[in-house]
Amino acid sequence: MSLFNNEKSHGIHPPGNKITSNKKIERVPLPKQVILPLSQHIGAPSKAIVKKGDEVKVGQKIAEAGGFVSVPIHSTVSGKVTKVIEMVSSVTSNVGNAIVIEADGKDDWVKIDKPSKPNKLSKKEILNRVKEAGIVGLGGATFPTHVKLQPPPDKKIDTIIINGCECEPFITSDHRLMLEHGEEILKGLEIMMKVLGCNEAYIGIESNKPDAIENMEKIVSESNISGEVIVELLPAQYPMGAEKTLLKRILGMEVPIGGLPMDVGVVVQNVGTLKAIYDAIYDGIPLVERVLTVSGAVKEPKNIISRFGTPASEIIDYCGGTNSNANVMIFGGPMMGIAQISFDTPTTKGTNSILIQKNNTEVEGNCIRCGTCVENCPMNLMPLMYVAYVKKNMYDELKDYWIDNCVECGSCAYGCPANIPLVQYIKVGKAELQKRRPK
Amino acid sequence: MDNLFSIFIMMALVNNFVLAKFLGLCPFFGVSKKLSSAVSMGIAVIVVMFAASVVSWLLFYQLLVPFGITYMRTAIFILVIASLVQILEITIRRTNVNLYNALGIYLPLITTNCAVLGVTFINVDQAFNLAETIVSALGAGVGFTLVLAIMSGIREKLDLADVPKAFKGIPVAFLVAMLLGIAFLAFGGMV
Amino acid sequence: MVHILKNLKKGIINENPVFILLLGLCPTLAVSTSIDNAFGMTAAVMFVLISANIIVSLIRGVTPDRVRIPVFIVIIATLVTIVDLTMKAFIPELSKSLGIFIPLIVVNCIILGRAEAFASKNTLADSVADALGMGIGFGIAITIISFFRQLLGTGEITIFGTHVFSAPGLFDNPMSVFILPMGAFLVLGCLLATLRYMGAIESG
Amino acid sequence: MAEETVDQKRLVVSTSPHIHDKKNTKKVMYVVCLALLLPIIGGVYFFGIYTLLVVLVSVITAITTEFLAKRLRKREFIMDGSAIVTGMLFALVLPPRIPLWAVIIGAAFCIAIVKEAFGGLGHNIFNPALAGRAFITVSFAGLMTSWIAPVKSVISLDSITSATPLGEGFSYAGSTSDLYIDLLFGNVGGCIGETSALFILIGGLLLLATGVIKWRIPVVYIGTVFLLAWLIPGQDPVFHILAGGLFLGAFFMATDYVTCPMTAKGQFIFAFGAGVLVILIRVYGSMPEGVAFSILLMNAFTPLIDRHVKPKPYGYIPPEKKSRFPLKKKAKTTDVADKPDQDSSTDKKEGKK
Amino acid sequence: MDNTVLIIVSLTLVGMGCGIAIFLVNRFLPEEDKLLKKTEEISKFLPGMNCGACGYPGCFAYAGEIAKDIDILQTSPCMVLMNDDKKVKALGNALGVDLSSGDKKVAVVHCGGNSEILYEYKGIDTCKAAAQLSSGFKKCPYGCFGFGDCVNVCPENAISIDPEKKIVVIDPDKCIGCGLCTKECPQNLIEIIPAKMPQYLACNYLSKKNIPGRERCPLGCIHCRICVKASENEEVTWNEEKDLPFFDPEKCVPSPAAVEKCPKKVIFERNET
Repeated sequence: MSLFNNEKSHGIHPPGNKITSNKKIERVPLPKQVILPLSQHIGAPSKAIVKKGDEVKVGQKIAEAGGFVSVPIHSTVSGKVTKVIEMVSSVTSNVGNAIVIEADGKDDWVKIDKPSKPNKLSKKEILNRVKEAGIVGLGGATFPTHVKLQPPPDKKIDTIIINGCECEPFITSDHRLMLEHGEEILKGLEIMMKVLGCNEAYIGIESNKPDAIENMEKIVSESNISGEVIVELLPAQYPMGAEKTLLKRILGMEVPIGGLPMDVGVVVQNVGTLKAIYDAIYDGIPLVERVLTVSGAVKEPKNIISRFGTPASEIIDYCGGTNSNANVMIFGGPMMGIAQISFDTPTTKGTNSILIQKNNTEVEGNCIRCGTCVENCPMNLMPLMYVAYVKKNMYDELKDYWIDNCVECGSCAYGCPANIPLVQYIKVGKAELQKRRPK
Repeated sequence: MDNLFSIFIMMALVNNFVLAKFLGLCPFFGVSKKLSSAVSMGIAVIVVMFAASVVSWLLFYQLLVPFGITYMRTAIFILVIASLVQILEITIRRTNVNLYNALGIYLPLITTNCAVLGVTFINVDQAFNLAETIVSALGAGVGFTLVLAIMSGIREKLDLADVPKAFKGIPVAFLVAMLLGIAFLAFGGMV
Repeated sequence: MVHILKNLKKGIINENPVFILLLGLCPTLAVSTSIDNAFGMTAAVMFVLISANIIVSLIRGVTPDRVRIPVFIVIIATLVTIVDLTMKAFIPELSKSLGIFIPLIVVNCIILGRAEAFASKNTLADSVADALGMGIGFGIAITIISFFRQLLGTGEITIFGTHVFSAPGLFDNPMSVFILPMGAFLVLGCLLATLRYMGAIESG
Repeated sequence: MAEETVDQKRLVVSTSPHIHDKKNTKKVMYVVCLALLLPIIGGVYFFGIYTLLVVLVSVITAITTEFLAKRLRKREFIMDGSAIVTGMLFALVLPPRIPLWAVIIGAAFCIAIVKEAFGGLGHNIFNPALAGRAFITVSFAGLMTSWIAPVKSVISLDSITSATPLGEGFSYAGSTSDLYIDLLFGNVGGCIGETSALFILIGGLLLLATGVIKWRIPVVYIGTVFLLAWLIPGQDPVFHILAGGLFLGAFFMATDYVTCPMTAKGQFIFAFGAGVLVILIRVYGSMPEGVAFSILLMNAFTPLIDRHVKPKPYGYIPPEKKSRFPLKKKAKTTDVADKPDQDSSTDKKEGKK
Repeated sequence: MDNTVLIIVSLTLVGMGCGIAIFLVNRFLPEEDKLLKKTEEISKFLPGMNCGACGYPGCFAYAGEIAKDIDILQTSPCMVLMNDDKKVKALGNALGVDLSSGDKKVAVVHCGGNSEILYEYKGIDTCKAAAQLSSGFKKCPYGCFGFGDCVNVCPENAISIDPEKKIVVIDPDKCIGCGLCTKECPQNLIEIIPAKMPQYLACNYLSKKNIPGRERCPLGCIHCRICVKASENEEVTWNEEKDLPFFDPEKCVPSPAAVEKCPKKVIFERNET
C-alpha cells in the first residue's frame, strides 16, 4: 500500500459476468431492413450520396466522408433505399439523418477491389483503403482510424498498443475475436506498424482471458512479423481498457492533460479495428459488419456477427428474446454503454455489445464525502467536487479540478454509496463549460 | 524572548481578536466569502496593524504621556490610522495595479476596522514596550488572518452545501464562528 | 413630517442596523452579556450618532469632498472622547464593563455609515430622525440579544441591580456558554434565522 | 411476435454506469453502529445500567431532532442511520452520571445546530458529536467534570467521585504496568465510552476490516501523539495514548467522512495536526483532555486542506510559476497602451481562483 | 487652561503631520493607472451587489471589463436587473454612450408542452441533465422538459412550473426581460421579445422536412405555412433556416388571421402588458 496512493493505478473490480466467453461467434440472419445513421463515428457526419428509390448492393458506398475526421458509410444489405429519416443518434444523442434500406434478401455484393499483392501496397494506398473502407475504432469510441494512422509530422509514433483488455463486464466480443481471428489481427497489426513506421507493439490482455493470451502468444511466436510484438498480461481491473490507463500500465507513461496518446508517441488500437484493417487491405471488404456480444437478461446470451443497421430487436429475437422484467437496453458495456430509447434502435459501427438489464437505479442520496470516488478515479480526480459545483451552477470552478481530464469511465458512480449519478453530473458540467467557453 | 513569544500566542490564539474579543467582526463576516480575498484582507490588516501600532506607540509615549493628555488617544489614534490607510492605499494604487485590485478595495474597510484601533488600545493599556507592541500587533494580525482564512475556507465549502434558506449566508456564518470559538477555547491557558 | 416619521421607522424596522444591515456587530456582540451593558451601550451610541448626524448635517455644504471622511472621523472621535470621559466620571462601573468598546464607537460602522450615507446629504430634521431611528433600532436589537444571553447564561434577569425574574431550571444550571463570546454568535445566528424563517426579514 | 410486446413497453434510460456496487450509506452507518455497540457494552459494564439510559436518550433525541428539522425544512425524513451514529457517539463522550436533561440539550444541539443548520448529512463542517460535547462542556462545566470511579456492576447506581487519568487529582496506587492494564481494559474513571481502549480498538478494527474507515487517520493520529509524548521529557507515551478518549477519537470521530479531508495526503496532515494539538492541549493547555478540541480544530482546517491538497491528476504538468503581482514599471507612456490588456488577463485568472 | 492649548496643539500637530505625509506620498508617486480610475468611475454606477449575473466575479471586475470594452454593457443582463432608468442613464452619461433602455421586454417559452413521453428517464432532475440522454425523454426532441432550471435563476420569481403540462410558465407581469433564463435552457426555448409582440409561436420544432411535428407532438408546428398564406401584409414570414414561421420583433404587427387559421393552434396570442 503506497503511502500517498498516487502511484497506484486506481480502478474497480465489478463482477465480470463474462457468461459468453465460451460461445463461438454466430452469424445472425440478414435483416429485412436496415437503418444506417449518417453519424456513426466521432467527427463530421457523412454525406448521403444515394436518394430515395436507389437500388444498392452490399458494400456499396451510400455516404461519403463529411470532412477529414469522417469516414464513408457502406450499404450493409442489397436492396432499395426507401427513405431518409431523422432519428436520435444512439451514439451522440443528437438528432441526425439516417438512411433506411429495404433488403431484397439476395445479399448481392458490389465488385470487390481486392489488391493482388497486399504486402506491397504503399503507405498512401493503405491509408486510402482504410479510409474508403469506412473503418473507425471498434472499441466503442468510433474515432476514424485513418486519422489515427496519420499523426501530424511533428509527432513521431514509436509504439503501438493493441487493446485486447475488454475490461467491461459481460462483453466478450474482442475475446472471441482474439481466439477465432488471431492471425488476421496480427496481420492487421503488421499493416499498422508499416504505416506508422514503428517496430514496437504491445498486445494488452487482461488476466481473466488466459486462453486468449495463450492463443495470441502462440500466433505471435509462430509468425515472422518484423519488429517486436509483446503480449502483455494485465490485471483484470476496470477501466484497464481505457487508452490512457492502458498506456500508463504498459509503458509507465502518462498522457498530458488534454493530450492524446500520440503526444507521447503511442497509438492505441482495438483488436476489432485490426481485424477490420486486415479485411479491408487483404480482402478489400469495407466495414459492413462486426462481432458483438448479446448478454444480460436474454434467454440465450451469444456472441454474434451482424450487419450494421440491424434493429436490435431482430438480434435479440435471434438470441431467444428478453427475460420478462428487462426494461433497459444498453449498447456497449454496463459501465460506459449508452442506454437506448427503444428496442428497434439499429446497431452501428460502435456497438460492441447489446446488454439487456432490469433497471436498478436507486434514489440519489447526500454525498457523505467518503472519498470512494476519489479513490476509484483512474485519472486521480475528485469527482465529488464536480457534483457539488454542478449542483450549484458554478461551472468555472470545475476547471480547477481538471474536469476535462475525466474519461467518464463510471468508476466513481459505480462505487458511490449515496448512489449519486456522478457521470451524469460530470457530463452536464462538461457540456455547460463548453457552452460558456468563449468561442 | 519567552515573553515575546507568549504575547504572540496570546494575541493570535488565546485571545483571538475575532473569536474572543469581538474585534473586527464586520470585515470578518464581510470579507470571508472567498479565500483569496480573505487572505488579501488579512495581509492588509497585518500591515496596517503593524504600522499603526508602531506610530501610535511613538505618539502615545512621546507626545501624549509627557503632556499628560492620554485621554486624547482615541482621536489621535484614529487620525493616525486613517492617514496610514490613506497613504498605504495611494502607494499601492500608484505602484502596483494588480496588488491594488487584489488588496486595495479592502483598504478603506480597514479604517473602520475596530481590530486595528483595538490593538493600539490594548498595547497602551497593557503598557507594552516597543518590541512587545510590535509582536502583539503581529500576533493580533496573524490571528485575525488565520481565523479569516479558516472562515473563508468553511464558507466556500458552505457555498456548496444545502444550507436551509433561513440560515444561508450570515446566520450560518455566525454558527461557524460560534463553533470556531468553542474550538479555540482549547488554547486557553497555554501561556 | 411624514417622511421624518418614515426615516425614523426605517432605522427601527426596514433597515435595522443590526438585524438587516449587519453593521456595528462588534459592540452588539461584545457587550450584550447583560441588559445593563446593552442600555449603557445604546445610550453612548445614540448620543454619538445623533450629535454626529447633527454636526455633519450642519456642515454638509462646507466640507470639501476630498477631506469629508477624515473630518467625519475627527468629529466622531471628539464626541466619543466626550462620552468616554463622561461615563468614566459618572458611571465608572458600567464604563469598566464596556471596556474598550466605548472608545471603539469611533469605528462603529453605523455611525460613520449614517454620517456618510445620510447626514451628509440630508437636512437637519431628517438627519436627526434617521439617527434616532437607527439608534433605537440598534438599542432594540442589542437589548433582545442581551436578554437572551443573560437569561440563558445566568438563569435570571436583573436590570441595574433590580431582580426581575429567574427561570427555575436554568438558575441552578445556567448555560455559561451564553455569557462567553460564543453564545453571542449563537444567539444572533439563531435569532436571524428565526426572523428569516418567519418571514420578518428577507433571506439573503 | 416479440417485437409487438417489446414495443408496448417503455424502456428506462439513465446515464452510464448501469451497474452499481452494493455498498450504500445506510449499510456504512449501521456497521458503525455495530462497532459502537462494543464501547457501549464496556460503558454499561463499568458504569452501570444508567449509561445505557444515557445512550438511549441521546439516540432518541438525535432522531427526533432530525425528524423535526426535516419537517421544518419541508424535506423528506430518511432514516439513514446517521442520526443514530451521532446520538451514540455523543453519549459515549459524556460522563457516566450526566443528568438526562443535559443529554437531551446536547443531542438536540448536535443535530439541530451542528448538522441540520449546515444543510444536513454530508454538509456539516464540524463533527456533530464532538461539537455537542464541547458545547455541553462549555455550558455546564460542573457537570462535565464530575467523574466517577468504575463500579463494575451493571445494576449499580453508585457514584464515587474520582479523577480521570488525565485530570489533575489523579493518582494511581499500583505499578505502571498495572496502570497500563487498567487503562487498556477501562478500569478507570472517564467518559462512558472512552475508558476501555481495548473495546474501542476491537470496534475500530471491525470498521477497518469492513473497509468503512481507512488506516491512515487512526494510525497517524495515535502515532503522532505517541511520538510527541515520547519526545517531550517527563511524559509517558503509553499513558498518553491509552488514557482519555484518544482511541475513541482516532477510530470513530476523526475518521468521520464528512468532516475529514478526502485525499490520502490531506488525511495525513489532518491526523498529524490533530495529534500535535492533543499533546499541546494536554501538556501546555489548561484543559486535561484535548482529543475533542483537537479534532474540532482540525475540522475547521479541513476545507483549507481539501482545497490545497488535491491529488495530482493523471498527466498533470505543473504550470510555470509567474509572479502574481509584477511591479509596474516607472515608464511614462510608451507601454501604457498594451499594458492594460496584459494586466487584466492576469486579473481575470486571479478573480476566478 | 494649559491643557486646552495642549490638546489643540497636539491634535493640530498630528493632523498636520498626517496631512503632510499624505501630501508627500501623493506628490512623489507615479501617475495612477487610467484604466483603474475609469473602472472605479463605472463601479460607482453598478448595483454593487456582486450577484455575478454578468458572468464576472463581482461588480468591480465587471466594471474593469466595461472600462476596456464598452460593448459588454449591451450584452449583459445587469442593466435590466438594475431596473432603474435613472441609474442606467447616469452610467450612459458618464461613459458618453446612449443606454436608454427602450421598450419593455419579456421572455416567452416556445413550447406548448404536449409531447408524449418517449422513455422513462432516471437520473438527475434538471433539464440540462435530461437533455443529454437521447435529446430528452419526450417524443419531441425540441420541447420543454419542465424540470425548471430556469425557475431557479429568475431574479423576480416570474417563472413557475405548470403542474399539469409539466412545462414552465412565465408570468409576463413579473418578468423584467433580463434574459438570465435564456442561458439556462438547454433546449434554447426561451426568447426575449418586446412586450408588445401580439403573438408568438409556442413550438420550436426545427424540422428537417422529414418528420412533421405532429408525429411527435399533438400541438406541434407541422410546417404547413398556412399562417404565412393567411397573413395579408406579410406580418408572418418564413424562417427558412429553422423552417418555422417568424414574427418580426422589429415590427410587432398583430396577425389575428394567422392565430386563427393555424391548424394546430400553436400560435399563441398575447396581451400587451
